Amino acid sequence: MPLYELGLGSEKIHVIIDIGSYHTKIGFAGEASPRHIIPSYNVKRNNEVVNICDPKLSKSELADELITFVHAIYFRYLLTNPKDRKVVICENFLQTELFRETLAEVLFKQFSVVGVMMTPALPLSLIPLGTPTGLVVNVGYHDTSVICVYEGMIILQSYLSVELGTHAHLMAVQRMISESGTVKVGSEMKKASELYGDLDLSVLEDIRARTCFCGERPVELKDPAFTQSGVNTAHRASDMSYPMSDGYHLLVSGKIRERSVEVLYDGDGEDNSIATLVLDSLLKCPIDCRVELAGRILVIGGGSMLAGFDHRLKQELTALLEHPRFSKLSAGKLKFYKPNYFRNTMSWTGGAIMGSVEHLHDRYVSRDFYNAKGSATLPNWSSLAPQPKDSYQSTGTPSRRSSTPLRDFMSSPLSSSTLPPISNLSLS
Amino acid sequence: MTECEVNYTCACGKCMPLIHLFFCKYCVTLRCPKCVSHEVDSYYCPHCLENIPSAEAKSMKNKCQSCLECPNCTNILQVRSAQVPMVRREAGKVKGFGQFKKVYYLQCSFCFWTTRDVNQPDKAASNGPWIEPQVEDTWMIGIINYYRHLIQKEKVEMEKRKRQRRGSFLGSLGISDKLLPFSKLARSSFSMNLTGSGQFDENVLNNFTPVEPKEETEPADEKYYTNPGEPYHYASIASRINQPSNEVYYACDLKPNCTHLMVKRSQRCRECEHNLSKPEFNPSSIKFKIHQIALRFVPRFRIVKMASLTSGEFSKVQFSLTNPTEYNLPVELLPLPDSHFFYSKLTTEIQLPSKELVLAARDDTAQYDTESAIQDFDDDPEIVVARRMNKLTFVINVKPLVSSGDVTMGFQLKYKYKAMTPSIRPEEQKDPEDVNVMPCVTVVLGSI
Amino acid sequence: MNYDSLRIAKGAVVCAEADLRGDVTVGASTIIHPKVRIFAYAGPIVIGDGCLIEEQTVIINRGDMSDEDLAKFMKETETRPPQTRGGRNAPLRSLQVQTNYVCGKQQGETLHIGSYNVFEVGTHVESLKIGSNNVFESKCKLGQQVTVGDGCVVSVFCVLDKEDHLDNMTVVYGPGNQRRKQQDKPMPQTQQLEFLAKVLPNFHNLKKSNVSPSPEPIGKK
Amino acid sequence: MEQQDIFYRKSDYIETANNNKVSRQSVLCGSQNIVLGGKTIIQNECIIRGDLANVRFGRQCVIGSKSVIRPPFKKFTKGVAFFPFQMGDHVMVGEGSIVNAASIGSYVNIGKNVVIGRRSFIKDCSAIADNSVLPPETVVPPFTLWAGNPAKIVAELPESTQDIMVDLTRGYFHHFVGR
Repeated sequence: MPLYELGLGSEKIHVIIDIGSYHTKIGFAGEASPRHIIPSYNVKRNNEVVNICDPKLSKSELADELITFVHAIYFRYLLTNPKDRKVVICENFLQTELFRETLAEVLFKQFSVVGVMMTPALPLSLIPLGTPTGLVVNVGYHDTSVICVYEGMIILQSYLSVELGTHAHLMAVQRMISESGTVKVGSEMKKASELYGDLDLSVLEDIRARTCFCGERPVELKDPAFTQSGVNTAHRASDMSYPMSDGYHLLVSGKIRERSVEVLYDGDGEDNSIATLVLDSLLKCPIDCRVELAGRILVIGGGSMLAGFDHRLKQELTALLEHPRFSKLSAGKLKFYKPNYFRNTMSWTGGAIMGSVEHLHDRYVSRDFYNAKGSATLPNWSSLAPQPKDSYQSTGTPSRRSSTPLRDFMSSPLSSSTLPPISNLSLS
Repeated sequence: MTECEVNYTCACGKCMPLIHLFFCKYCVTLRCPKCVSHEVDSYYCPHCLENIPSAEAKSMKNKCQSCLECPNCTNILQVRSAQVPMVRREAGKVKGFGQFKKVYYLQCSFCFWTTRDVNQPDKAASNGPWIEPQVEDTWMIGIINYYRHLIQKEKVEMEKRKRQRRGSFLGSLGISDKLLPFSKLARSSFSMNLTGSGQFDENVLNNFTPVEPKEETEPADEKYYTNPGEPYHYASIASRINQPSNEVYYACDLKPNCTHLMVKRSQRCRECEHNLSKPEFNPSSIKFKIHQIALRFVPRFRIVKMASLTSGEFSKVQFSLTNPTEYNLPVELLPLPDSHFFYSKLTTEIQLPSKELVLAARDDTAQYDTESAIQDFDDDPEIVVARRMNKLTFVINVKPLVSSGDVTMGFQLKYKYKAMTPSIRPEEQKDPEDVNVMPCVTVVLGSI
Repeated sequence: MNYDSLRIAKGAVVCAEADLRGDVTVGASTIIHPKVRIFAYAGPIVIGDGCLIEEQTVIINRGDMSDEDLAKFMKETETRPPQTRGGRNAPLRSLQVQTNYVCGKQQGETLHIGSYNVFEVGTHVESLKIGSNNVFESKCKLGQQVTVGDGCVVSVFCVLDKEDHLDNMTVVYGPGNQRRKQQDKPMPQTQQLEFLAKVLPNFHNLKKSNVSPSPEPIGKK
Repeated sequence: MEQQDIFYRKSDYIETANNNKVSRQSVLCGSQNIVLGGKTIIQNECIIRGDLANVRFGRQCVIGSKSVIRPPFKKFTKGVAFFPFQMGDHVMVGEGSIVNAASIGSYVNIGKNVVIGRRSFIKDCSAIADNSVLPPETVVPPFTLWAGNPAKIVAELPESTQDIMVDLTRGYFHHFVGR
């Protein structure tokens, strides 16, 4: 266990938690992969399922759910005392203030952790690659989001997200099965829609995981970015027969297998697909760094774990670059990173690397500081206003900065055509 | 239809059934699992029920080394033996079969997955080894080292620049941007006097090569198009995420998992830091060294028999109180204080017994005696319905004030607890002191 | 009731408390535990050698019997008169419950069960064709239109009631009736069969085997 | 809510000297090999296979109707045998459950329609939820609740489990009234 001994001294290894909207990854700093990937929900005694990221939860409900959830993380999965360890939270960009405040409160008050570092998950995924620059595309369960990081700086206005992800893909599979799916009943074929109606999400997920992949870009499409016609029919994959729980076999056609994922490229009806998202994000970046960013694309997230996903995205981007909408974008050659860890845990691994670098003490909010100052101590990542170094030396905690919601930043884009010098980056 | 439930109010304000609560002798109050602090007490394997020392548990990543789980359904794998003929080979060619030898493989007794399914070779010994030792991740070690030096270097540089010109706050940019490697500027070599902790090795930074992006991307394998096989040839999402260090697409790449350990927990009161519950070390033991569960300190209030409730009318509902202590316990029932959060949710008017009720002492031997001495408690027959051992059944008149919805009631129990004042010197041990305990009880009597 | 059509081969052990009706043939060294119900209602039932049929199992050749009738029939044959004589079993004939459904009157298709199958406690089998070396775990249910090959396992609680065929070596398991192919045949339970053939006669009255001369039950006191 | 009275016909049950109540509709094979600890209730149509190996129940157990208790089969290096089966005190077994375990500890709550696989070990103070399937040779550690098919640990039981089970089985026996 050389990692455990590497200069950490008497300090306990930090706990790294990456809370996703569907799965949460948990583990210890310094390890390459999380110990556990667990669903981000609690199952109550009456079998009710409560997603901890559900924005409808009130503060007290959320606190209650988080206590249960974090308790399970420590005592069921990581099997460690929360008390004397620091925690790194890889957080979602769009996480509400309520969520992060409640989470901090639960961690400090309920579990008495010594320190918490909250850091955005997407840029973290570049860390395991060792690169300071990259365009991160995260295909999550509900949304796909993109952000650019240039020479270690997050280009905030490049953050974009669209409601296309695994869930949209599952719905497309469902739609295609109801439209044309057939079931082999003895020697006859029956319509799937008549037999089953809407399939269970867990069944759809299994069908997706076991049969679907990402086919090559259909060649005959003239204007692929803005087809509203639905799913392209051309396919060459062969059919698969999926056994249903009742013994019948659902015929998962080659079209479903190869083309259901088209929904991510067809867009959400407002000309947004994950491919346009990437290019739009590039457009929002200063022109000098576009070439470098386009040459450093990293696709992460559980939704991208389909065979051929990168390849297809690249084909799509290449085709889109011809489109007038992106004619101004001088992107240069598109290059993709081949992740050295699993795509769904890249951010976690980045967090684990950061958690094991001991020189970052000043990045954690300490328990004592939190107890003294309350939730106002939580640094808001989106407010990049610099502050005097002296303000966080003895307490080891950065003081509060103006907490401006992320959306405000996005509506007032940084209007500089060149990259601002690092020392002058002040957004307030 | 709402189910009937009786909840006690914990000191922290949460309402819970009595069975989940603890009682702190020192604070003389109820504590719930959400307001006590939990601690890991000991590690054990849930399958072989071996106690695992904490250092070993940590170094083995909380896995049992002897018990293995099926990657397909997470059930325990069993060792199976088989007789296979030994193959005689001469010059690489099979020259017939020799004696039978015993070989071992693993099988799941639930889904019948075997290590043979994934072409893991049979083993000559029943104890494996079934798990290949994990290869050290050299990239991870290298990159952590790289960041360590990089960040150190940045700090040094920042200090340097701070001295040069005030108002440069490189280090305070956001939270994460600091974590990312900084400008190329930072990589240009410069020399500086290094002091103490501020040491970094320029070579580490220069020798590090990050992953490079590639122009070519891999299309989906041709196999997916033409010869996809059966769905069960692919691993399910559940088995993929079950092995975060080895996520696989194909079922044939699955490997047995080591069983994850479990912990025994002890609970501690946050206020006085005394232990409320501490289990024995032995994983199969159900005994506790400290076991202050509320059931053993607080009279348990239960619904015995419901009456049909009508809005605006009094009905007699039977309840019981059980005495957990070994002495006769007088108990008073008081109305719920209006400061209690449940007060606004009450939907009934209740007539609590005006006299205090005396609960008979608990006597564990009583159930073996056929005839125990019947004590006379001078009960009011209007209120007390029955007595059996340490349980008293009595009546409360309940009048629902709503015509539909949940019927709720609440009250406050009041009884005396003989508190032991802890003393360092035993000769100074004082007599038990009576302390009033007044837990609030909230009851849902179903709905009308 | 037609008991003459019950054929039990030499070496089979059929507890008297099992309820076998109609044209039933039991192969050699098959063990039938008490409280098993085998009803050849719509046609004969042929059970191969070395099968192990545990208590509460129902094997029925149901023909066109409706679901309601079947449920009624099951209900009627479920209970039995109370035990008599201090736990010893009551005489054979008095155990049978009279029902409105008479077995063995129709000449329907034959229900074939191969050899060395194991039917664990509480299985319900209507399937007309079952191969050999299969294991049917507790409380699983095989409908009439299911045929089973060799070396299959149907796990606890699995219900196969649609038209279906289990290829050789199929495993059906879990709440979603998931399927896998296994590589090795389930082990034949020969040792258990031998052990039971020795032990059961000490505690139970047996139905006499009648196909070849009745052997002296091993170890009978 | 406290246990409500459950009535049974006195003629349907045999009451033994140490207060066991055994339904006449149950099948106790090899009854000479079955030991009941006292105040144990065995309900209608249970099958208990004392003919295969010794079966021993502790005090104040409740075996629900139609359940089957059978000692598990085991192959040894020399020959084969059925394992003697033991059950501790204060155990509830729900209706229609099949118990093939090697041993069941004390203060165990087994739900309805549960199948417990061969040679499982169920330790003290544990519980199996209704309709669960415990695969063969499972070990159920104390203070765990298992559910599902295959059954997995879904929750931990409170520290007061022992007291709850004692209360539950005593209450059940007290309210199991013959008329």
